[in-house]
Amino acid sequence: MRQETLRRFISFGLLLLLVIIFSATTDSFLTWGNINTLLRECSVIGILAIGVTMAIITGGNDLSCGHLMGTVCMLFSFLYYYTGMSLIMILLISLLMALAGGLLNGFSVAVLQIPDFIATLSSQFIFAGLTYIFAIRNEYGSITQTQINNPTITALGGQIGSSGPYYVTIAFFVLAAVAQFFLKKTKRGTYIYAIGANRKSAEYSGVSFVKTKVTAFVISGLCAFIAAMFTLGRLHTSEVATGQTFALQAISASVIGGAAFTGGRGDMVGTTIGVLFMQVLRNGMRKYGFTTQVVAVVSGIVIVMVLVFDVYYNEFMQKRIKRAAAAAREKKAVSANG
Amino acid sequence: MKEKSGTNAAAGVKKLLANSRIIVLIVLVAFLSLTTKGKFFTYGNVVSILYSISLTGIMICGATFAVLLGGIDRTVSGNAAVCGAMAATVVLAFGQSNGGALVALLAGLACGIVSGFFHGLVLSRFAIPAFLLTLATNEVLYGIVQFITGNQLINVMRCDLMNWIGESRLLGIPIPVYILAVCFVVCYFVLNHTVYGRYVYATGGNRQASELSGIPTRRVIIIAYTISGFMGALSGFVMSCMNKQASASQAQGYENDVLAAIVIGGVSMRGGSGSLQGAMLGAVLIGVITNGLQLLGVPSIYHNLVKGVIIIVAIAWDMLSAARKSGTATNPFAGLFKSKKKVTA
Amino acid sequence: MKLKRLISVMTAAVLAFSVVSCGAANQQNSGGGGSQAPAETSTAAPSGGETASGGIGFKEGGKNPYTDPLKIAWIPTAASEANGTAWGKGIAQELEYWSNVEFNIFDGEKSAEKQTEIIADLIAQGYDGIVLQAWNSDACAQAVKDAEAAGIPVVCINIDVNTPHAGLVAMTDVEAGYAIGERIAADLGGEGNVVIIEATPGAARGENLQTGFKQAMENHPGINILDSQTAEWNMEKANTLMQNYLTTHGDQINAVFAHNDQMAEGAGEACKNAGRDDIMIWGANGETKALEYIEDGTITGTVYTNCYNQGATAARLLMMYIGSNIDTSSFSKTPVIKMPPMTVDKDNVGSITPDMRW
Amino acid sequence: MAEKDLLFEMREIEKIFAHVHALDHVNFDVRKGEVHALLGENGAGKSTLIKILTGVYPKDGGQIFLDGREVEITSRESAAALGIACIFQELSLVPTLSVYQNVMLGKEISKFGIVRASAERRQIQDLIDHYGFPVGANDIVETLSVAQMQMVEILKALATDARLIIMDEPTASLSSRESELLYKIIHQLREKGVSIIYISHRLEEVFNLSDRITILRDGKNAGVVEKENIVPSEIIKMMIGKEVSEATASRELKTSSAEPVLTLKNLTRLGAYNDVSFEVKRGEVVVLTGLVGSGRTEIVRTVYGADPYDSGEILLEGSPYSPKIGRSVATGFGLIPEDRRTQGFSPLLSVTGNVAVTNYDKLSKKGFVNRADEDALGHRAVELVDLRPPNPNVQVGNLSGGNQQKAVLGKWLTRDLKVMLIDEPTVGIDIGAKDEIYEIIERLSNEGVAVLMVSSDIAEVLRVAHRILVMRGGRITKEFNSGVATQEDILMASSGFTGEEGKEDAA
Repeated sequence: MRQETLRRFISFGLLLLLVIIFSATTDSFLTWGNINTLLRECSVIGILAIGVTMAIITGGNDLSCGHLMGTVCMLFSFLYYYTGMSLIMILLISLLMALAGGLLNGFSVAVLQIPDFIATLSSQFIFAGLTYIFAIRNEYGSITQTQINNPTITALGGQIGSSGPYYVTIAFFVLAAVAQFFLKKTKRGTYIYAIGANRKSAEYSGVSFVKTKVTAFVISGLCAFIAAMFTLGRLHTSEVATGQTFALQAISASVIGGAAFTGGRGDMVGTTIGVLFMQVLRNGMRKYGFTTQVVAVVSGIVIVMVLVFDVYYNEFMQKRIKRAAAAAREKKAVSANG
Repeated sequence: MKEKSGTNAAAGVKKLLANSRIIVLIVLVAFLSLTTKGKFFTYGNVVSILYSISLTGIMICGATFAVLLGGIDRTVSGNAAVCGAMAATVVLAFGQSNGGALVALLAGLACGIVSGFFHGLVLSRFAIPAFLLTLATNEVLYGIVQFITGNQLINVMRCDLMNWIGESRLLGIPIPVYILAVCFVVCYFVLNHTVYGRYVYATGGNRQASELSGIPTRRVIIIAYTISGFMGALSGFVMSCMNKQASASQAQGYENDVLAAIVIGGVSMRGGSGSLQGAMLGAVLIGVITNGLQLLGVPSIYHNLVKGVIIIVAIAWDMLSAARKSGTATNPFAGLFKSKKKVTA
Repeated sequence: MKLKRLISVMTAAVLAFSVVSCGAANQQNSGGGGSQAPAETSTAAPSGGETASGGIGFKEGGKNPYTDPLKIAWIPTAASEANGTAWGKGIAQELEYWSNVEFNIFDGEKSAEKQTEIIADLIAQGYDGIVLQAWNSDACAQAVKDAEAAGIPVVCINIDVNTPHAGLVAMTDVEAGYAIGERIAADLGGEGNVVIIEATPGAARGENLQTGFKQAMENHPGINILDSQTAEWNMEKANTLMQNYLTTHGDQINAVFAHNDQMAEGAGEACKNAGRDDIMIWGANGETKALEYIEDGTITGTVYTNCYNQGATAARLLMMYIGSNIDTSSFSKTPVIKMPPMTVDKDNVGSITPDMRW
Repeated sequence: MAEKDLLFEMREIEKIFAHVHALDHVNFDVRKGEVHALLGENGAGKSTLIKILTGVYPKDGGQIFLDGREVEITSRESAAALGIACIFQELSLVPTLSVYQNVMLGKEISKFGIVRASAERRQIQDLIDHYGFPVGANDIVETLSVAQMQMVEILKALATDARLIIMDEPTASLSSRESELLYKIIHQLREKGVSIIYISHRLEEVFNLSDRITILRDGKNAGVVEKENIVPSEIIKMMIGKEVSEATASRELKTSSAEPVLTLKNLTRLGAYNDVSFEVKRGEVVVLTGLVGSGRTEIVRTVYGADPYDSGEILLEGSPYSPKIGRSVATGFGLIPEDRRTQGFSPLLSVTGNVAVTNYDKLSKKGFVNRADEDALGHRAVELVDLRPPNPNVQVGNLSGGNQQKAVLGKWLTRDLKVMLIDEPTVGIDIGAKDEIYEIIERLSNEGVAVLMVSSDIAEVLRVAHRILVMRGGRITKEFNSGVATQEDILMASSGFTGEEGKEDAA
């Protein structure tokens, strides 16, 4: 069985196990209302995770996508509040900001050859700084917020009918499907795997490291823009701390879903499973009314157990395959000499 | 690992200057000394910078071991919080006596050692990304802190020893700075002058080859994370002394400052290269930037922006100069603009 | 015992509607650019919502708070913050009087998205009441509106949300800032320099304190704000920042205003080390340690609030709504109960008895 | 030299690395449909020249001509556009992608960016069937053996119907059977008019394959020889500038009378080796030879404690010994691993560092390191292995292949060893360095160390062994312990011929 499908089988199995446990022990988990809310909650992080997974597959990382999302939200509010621009213009400028953020990361990683970790750590500071600068202030200079009650934006936070799936959930799954197609079926997608798995060999075959890295980070910027719009749809405003913890959650989800920091591994199906896993865990824990400390300890331990089990199961399967192949070879040799 | 093969001081200084971070530091210091009309470069201000980085510095002494082995320890903050809370509870139980404080310190450090040992055990046996494991266990540690403190502030106002550590000064220099200096010297010695230090660099560079040349790589990794846990705990104890208080949200966010300093200090994330003095230099650089911005009265909202830009400039300069020196620097823009035109016939 | 409880609930309700804005902040906080600062004083009775019987009675088909099992949730901005825990204790103490209440705390993790997520989940789980310390008045507004629409009354503590809902029990940020500003101006005789140690930029409490303080400064042109930078709610960072302020401004500094007690204590330590005991240092919140620092003179004063009372009041208000037929979702304005900001300094710190300290 | 049939010409090429002249006015040309070998010791500039031709490094001087016209090669794309394909020594495949994806990397068949996978798969499968490669178009590369990966590398070159294919050490890890297949392919390519630049340390291969040989030494031209007047010893002299004797037959084999140091009794491990028993005596060099995958490396790793075994017994100096990797070094074992780059040394440590790390049992006092002792040991190791340039402070990762192997040897020579385990010591190492390594091995055995060596380089086996054991399919099938063994004897034994002509029983 290919290592990839094996890995995805494991993470899907663990997700299912978690759902079964929660459904069995509390009756308020497996209701459509709860599932619908659960899907809505994880979709924003899911959209960010799509971009982050791209960066991770190229053998890098993107610690700044959460902060970039915050900056885009704040810029939108800033333009919406202070300037009389039309919605289209504001959306365009916000999109350009997001892509510029992705380009900054791409440029410092690919052209300035700064390791991904340092580059996105530094751009994290830069985006946080920009968010403070775009913040709306009252005449005393204190940061305050304003409601954005523009119909199109507020509609983004809505759902189909009164209890149908939320638009953000639909957007997440559609984007994941598009990204999966991009990774597996297009040239640029293969290059992202190639650069991640073995940069030198990819470059020798004419794959441009610069262009591939820039593509991955610009996609991450685009995801940050889309996530920002849905966040605005949800909260109808933006505040300075928006999204600052999202990058770590997106990275955890991608890695649990099978992406590897060494590069060349991972895909959108795995990442989606990872995002759902984290959210089911968080949502489920809330059903028991544990104290906050129990929630923190138990969810941390569950993630550690998943990581250990995942690696252990892989090793076990790898050994079994090697031993089976060796046994086959041995049988062939014996039969030949016999 | 810096090879000291008897190159004389001049060559050493030359090598030092080649490191772009030193140059950025010198430029910053010069600029700040001028613009703050000499207030920057005073004894008091330098001491205040060292004081401001003493807590992260102690954590860096521990976390650098983990990064040199190609891992990361994000639980420095969790260990600090647990140790601070445990120490405060224990010292209160002993009626805030000095003896009680010592027992408290030992109890706190024990927590750090146990936590570090656990991480070493798991990370040396399973190929889990350390970034993710320590991210999850940091959550667990902060959950444990909430158990210990019950989410309340534990005030320790009357313990002389802890107050002495927290607020008094020797020759004008606060005690935490001495503690940082001692930690740095000890860890520097361990990394550069002991067998274990050499094993850390060997295992970080190539674990399989080190295993085959008889190095107990598993034990090396376990000890590294135990040291990191110990240092995180020690920093937590010093923090509680400074604040005369332990809280459930103590030291939150410090793991990012520690990681930033180590990475900016030139310690490679893949392990095997970089030095403790480099990591400490990273911390000093960030300390100087923050201090300078505060002295200049730059509004807080611009601090992040300036810090981000300076870091990118320093690292880019370092990377490009290294590539140019080794003759492999092809024109980076070649890949970007694919020349459509046929090759010049 | 139940009857006595009902009466006390009723009195609290009456108190809520005839709230008297105490303290000096009476003028309308206009706030430029349409930002509604939360501290509107409102004496309007809840318009609409009167049932046919014209009086306040039990909701038909609604839960009887004394017999039916109830689920109440408390969502602080961060479970690990001391004031959050104190409010939580206050609510818990109050709810002990009701035998059938299941009371759970959910960690807001300092994020509006997280609190919005929790509230949506509580609606799905069918909670009966929510007490919320909003991380951000606008970002949590939509979630509170959804909860109210689902028939769940939401009482906010300290930070209001910009949508009409069941009620707000405020610790008065703007008034507290204003009170400290006035007090510093008075002690300095209208002339002198102040440095400010800010909270993490964007944190609602910090921004409101700053607004209030600057409002007070408008009445005293002689007071000059030398510098205002952040120490991110953190004592050791405030210590370093204060040292830098001393380095830059030296003896020009006459007073320090920090957005919370821990930062004020950090500034106090820095001044003690620099041998500057002439500087007045003011914090906010009124934590136990700050009170002890006031007693031994390291910091000058703070604004104390009895968090336990505040929590209890919020719980009491919530329980009243749950039983009554008042449809809180139809309020046009949020009723506000103001916990009077008690300026505490060396003289009156003794009046805060140990059981009131948190 | 007739201008017209020249495909490629490089004139006065220069390249400077950190002010060291890697290439100094080098001339090199390739005719159409010609197999042109490029010979020279490691560090002579061979791979640097190739990297300039393939646009990996920019050249600092000189010109390159294609079909007589001057061309600039600035990047991989421009090289590929000119029809230059290259197979590098260290395998350059993408492990997580499939064979057809690897081969078509950079030249996908696609419409609007969407790859037509089925078309590519068919095209590659046809190519595989045409040349008879033992690989499937859909296999994932990381599941293939090293030999199969090498085949995919060649497939990549073929797929671009390149006009010039550069092969850098293609047969380093191929078995003789697989090498034969490669030679057949090279001949087919030559008929189709494709030119080939061939780089290999297996001189006999180069001599009978190439039409012309260019020799480089220390970055300068050292001569061009046509096929007719190839004289092996002459060419070697041009390569290293000094005399070397090329053994075609072994020395007088003998079973030494000394007491056995290492004894293996019916050692068995499922899938690796079966019922293996032999002894290695003090001061004796026993060589295990045979085809790739006959279980030799597994035996050495088991004795060193790196891999477990299922049954059988191991005795050290007569008493039972259960190998544990942690204690092997302490009990006097040394290991030169099969894959030098990933298992041999810590690349970021200097020579002194690597040597010290293995000798801390006698170097350190109570855990503390004495920098002076370390340097002394480093210098001694450099002298023992005659490292050139003799500077122990260079990071081993930056040394040439031969020097890296010497550094690994240096780790062990500074210890007093009981048993020295050596696994393919001279893969990818030039003639000069190989000779010095053999001398070191001889010095070790004269000092009384028991040497157990694995090698598939027949000349090397003859040159060094006191006793030769041939293995096939995990079993020892033949032992030469007396008289003189010739290259044919060993070749026949290792490929399963039992003396009668033409009958080859299954491997």
